[in-house]
Amino acid sequence: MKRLSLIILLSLLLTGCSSGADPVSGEAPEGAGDNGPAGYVFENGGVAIAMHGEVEPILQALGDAMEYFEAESCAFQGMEKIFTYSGFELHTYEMEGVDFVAALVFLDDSVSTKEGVYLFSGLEDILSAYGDGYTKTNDMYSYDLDGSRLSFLIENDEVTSIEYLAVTE
Amino acid sequence: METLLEILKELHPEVDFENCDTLIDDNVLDSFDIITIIAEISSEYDVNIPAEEIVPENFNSAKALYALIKRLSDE
Amino acid sequence: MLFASYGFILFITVLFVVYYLIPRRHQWKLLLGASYLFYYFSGPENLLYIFFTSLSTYMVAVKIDAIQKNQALFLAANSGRLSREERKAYRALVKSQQRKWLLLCLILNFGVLAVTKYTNFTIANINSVLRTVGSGTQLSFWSLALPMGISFYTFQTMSYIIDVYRGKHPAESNFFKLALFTSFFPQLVQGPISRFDDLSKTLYNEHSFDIQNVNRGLQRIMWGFFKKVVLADRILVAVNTIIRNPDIYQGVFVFIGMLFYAYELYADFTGGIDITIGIAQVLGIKVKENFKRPYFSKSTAEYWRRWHITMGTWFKDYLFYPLSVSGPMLKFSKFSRRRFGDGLGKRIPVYVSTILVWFTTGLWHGASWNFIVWGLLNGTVIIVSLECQPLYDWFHSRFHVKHTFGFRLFQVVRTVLLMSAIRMLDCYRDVPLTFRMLGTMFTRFNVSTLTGKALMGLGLGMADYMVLLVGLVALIAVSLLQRDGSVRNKLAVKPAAVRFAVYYVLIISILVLGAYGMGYDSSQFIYNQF
Amino acid sequence: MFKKRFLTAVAVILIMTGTLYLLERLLMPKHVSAIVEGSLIEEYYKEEKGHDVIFVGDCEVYESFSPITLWEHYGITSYIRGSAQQLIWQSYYLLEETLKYEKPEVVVFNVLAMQYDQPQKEAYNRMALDGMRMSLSKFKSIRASMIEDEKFIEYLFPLLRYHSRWSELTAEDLRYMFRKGKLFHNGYYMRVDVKPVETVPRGRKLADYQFGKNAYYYLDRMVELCKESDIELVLIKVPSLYPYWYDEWEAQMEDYAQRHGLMYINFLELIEEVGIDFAQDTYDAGLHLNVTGAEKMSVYFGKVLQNTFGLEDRRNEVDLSRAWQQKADFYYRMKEDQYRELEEYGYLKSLGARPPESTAVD
Repeated sequence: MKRLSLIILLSLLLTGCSSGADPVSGEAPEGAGDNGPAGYVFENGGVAIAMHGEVEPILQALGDAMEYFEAESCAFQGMEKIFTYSGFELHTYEMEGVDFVAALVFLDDSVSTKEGVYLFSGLEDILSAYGDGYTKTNDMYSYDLDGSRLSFLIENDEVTSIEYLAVTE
Repeated sequence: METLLEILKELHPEVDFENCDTLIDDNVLDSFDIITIIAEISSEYDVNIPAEEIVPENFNSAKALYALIKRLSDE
Repeated sequence: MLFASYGFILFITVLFVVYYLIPRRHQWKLLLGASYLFYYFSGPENLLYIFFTSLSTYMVAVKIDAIQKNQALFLAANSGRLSREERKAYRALVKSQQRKWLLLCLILNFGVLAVTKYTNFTIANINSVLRTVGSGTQLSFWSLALPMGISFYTFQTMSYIIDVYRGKHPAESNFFKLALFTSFFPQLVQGPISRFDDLSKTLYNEHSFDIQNVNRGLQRIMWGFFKKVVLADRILVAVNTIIRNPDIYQGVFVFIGMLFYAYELYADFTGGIDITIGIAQVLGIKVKENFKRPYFSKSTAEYWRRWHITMGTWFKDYLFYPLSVSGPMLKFSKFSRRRFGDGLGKRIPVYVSTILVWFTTGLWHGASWNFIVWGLLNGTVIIVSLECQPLYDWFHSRFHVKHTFGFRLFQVVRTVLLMSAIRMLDCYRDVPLTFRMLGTMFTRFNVSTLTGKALMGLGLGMADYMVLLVGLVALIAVSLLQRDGSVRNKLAVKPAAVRFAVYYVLIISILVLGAYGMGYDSSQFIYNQF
Repeated sequence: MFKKRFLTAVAVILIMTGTLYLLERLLMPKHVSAIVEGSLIEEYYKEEKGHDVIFVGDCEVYESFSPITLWEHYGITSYIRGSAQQLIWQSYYLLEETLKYEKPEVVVFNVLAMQYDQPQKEAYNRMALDGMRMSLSKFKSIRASMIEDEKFIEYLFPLLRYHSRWSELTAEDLRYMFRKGKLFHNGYYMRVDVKPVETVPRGRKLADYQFGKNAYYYLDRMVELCKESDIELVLIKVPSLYPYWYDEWEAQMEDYAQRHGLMYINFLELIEEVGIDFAQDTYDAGLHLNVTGAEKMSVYFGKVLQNTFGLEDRRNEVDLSRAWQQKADFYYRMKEDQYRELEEYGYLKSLGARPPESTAVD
């Protein structure tokens, strides 16, 4: 039973077999059927990085990391790995021996989100790119989409932190 | 009674309707047969058997069925 | 509250003990309280619905009964004075009064069922029509939760009111007794759909503690849990893997998924019914059987006389017969015979009723096109096999295999495969996908892809497959033993040590092998929402 | 007749419960190799009580202090009641339970756990809770710790939780069904391997640095409990470089300690004084200290404890000395064994460490 792949685990979170049928036939629910990345996706040099995506092919495409750090969590509950590339950090989590994208953190303004927000952009840039469907915790503006969260921290009217985060629930 | 037996015989020639009294209990007649019989009775006897009379007691034997027809046409 | 939960096990344990400790005349009241408590746990707002159904049905039934009694009094008082025609006219008048009340009750209760169950389905269909015609407007969905078991208790109480109207039995004069009939908790989750004249024989009686009865009830409960928790919930993982990933699992895997789902559905549904009937038996109450070894059926029609029996007879007694013998239908029958001749013309009206009934049956199973198509397919299969009867007769006149074991086995296997294939409509997201997937069984049936590794990839390990295999053998063995009488009767005459060993093995297997607890998907009974 | 029936009933019940008990023992994870951290909590009950110092907290405490060193240098007896990612309420209830067995002079709590305001992970809950004996404290701790889908009854009867391990049983499960050898040194988990610090990621910016209400609630209760029992409470933050310890967190702890008149030591600021060398004293690149690091920490902290709270040197107590001599023997034996294993394989295979080459970046 332990050998479930992540995809299956995630799909198990959906409804039971019998009620799995969509109320209206003939209309596929959004995103069903294609396995393209869901949620907010970061792109760098033609490599798309989606939250909860498998890390291996991404690393292959990105090439060697500038820095690498790993943190074995207490009592072997999975290895957290951090790969540092020019402009961003890629964090991973481990499940059943496979690494998946846990987070992506911007390090400087050489990179931007797909929607064009950089570090040191203003709040209005965020709002015009992502709308007002955010949740606000202190000065952190977060947008949730399909298992991913994109957060911006505003300090002194400037974006000082941009993070993509894989949300589990 | 003769007409009724004819109707029944036509459906299941192999059954001895004069003597069998477990037509329903032994699954000799299924629901399709019953509907067909009722339709036939309706045209032959001009008696409409309502749904509430479709119970095993009325359909287990040709005799019972005939009694039902008589009762309904008397009412 | 689900059957396979710690809370439920605690609930029935406490109930069993209290039930036999209190004065016997209060036992049925305790059951009513327990049933409402059970229902409360499933969502307090649901109580309102079931109370409404109980109350409206109770009042209308009493009213219909009163009209009936008045008629009898009137006729008795005027016995000499009325002519036969006058009596007939009076009876018709009374009947029409009663019918008005009956219709009111049916409309109210089926109305609640329709609104809670089918509103969003209707809205979704209207929306897709609006989209097709290019309209920008879209209706928004209602956030209306479907009360647990509403399909079951509505059908059960409506059979009661119709039977009162038909004069099959008098109305229940005690509201609380009718409330218990409506809400009797073991059958609230997934049936069986009982009839009042049948269930009331034991439901309200005083039951003294009968060790034999309690023992057999407990055995049945445990057998049910074994089927459900050890087998059904285990194989569910593999079923889900296959049906949730139609891009990956095609061809031979659809076939595997179909067989696994047939296994799952059988173990889950019959297991649940075993628990229901077992609980009732411990309480001294007799609930009608709902299954009779359905996978041994030789035809679709027979299958539906042996699978979910109480639902089938409900549709037969309260929809198929009334529809078929209704005035318009009989007229149509006459017309049809004139038009199409005595052979086909006779059958066409029956087929029309059949299709209508199966459409309704599909709709009752769930508010989706999947189920409607499923129902229609069942009806079609039955009609086609009737139309092919001459072909069969010809075949059997040529080849004398009808009574050979091989031919019967062929019939059984054919029926099970056919029913299982149609059942896949439960699983896949929509109707086209289901047919596409079933199609791949013929276009991409590549047995070489069915490797051990692929089977392990479905989410089950070697040990799980072993359990399922042993379970399958046990299921077949019990079914074969059942053919000549109850397995528990046979067990009862065995020495105490043997009986204890059976208990022991069942309890330990459920506890250790059961697919429950953290790490397992807590799956609901498949029939829960129907 | 009646007597016979009664006896049968008793026999049936006994056989049933007996089987279930055996099955439970068999199916529960043994935590004797690889994830040994799961055995930390239960070892306490076998110990002689009467410790001077009790440590409570997460991995940062059971990897950073060696009670043997504290004894050998200062004659201080101590025990560490810590487990992997032990949450603050788990620490609180463990302390509450410990105080039923003994009354130490000083209790030390590592404040990293303040970052978690809510239950986190079932695996850690299990490691922290399964080892506890049944008690009111345990029940309260379970209730505070359960995440969604966890069931209280599955803690009362762990068979209900672990039953599915039947297909994964190993010889180890049979061998350690009833008895396990000692794995730890008064709650200290020894690691002799070394993996130097190369880089340490900087802390990601957080939206909110304020520790949660729940975490503070249990910290308040811990302060209260110690005050009632007339025990000195010391707050510490051990010198682990990751997870990142934010300045904003430090400020809150300093402020809290000051308001409650508690001693608070942030060892991250004392790395040089203690003499920690992150090229030598950690086994996982700065997350946890290894044995050399823990010994340095103990030498430093023992002095602080002695000077501040005047803990007596108990090395002249004969019985106690004899008992601790045995502990020390076990300690050095294990140290030797681990060094030998390290020599042989290049990594601590028996403790589930990964071979060094597999962790390299490609």
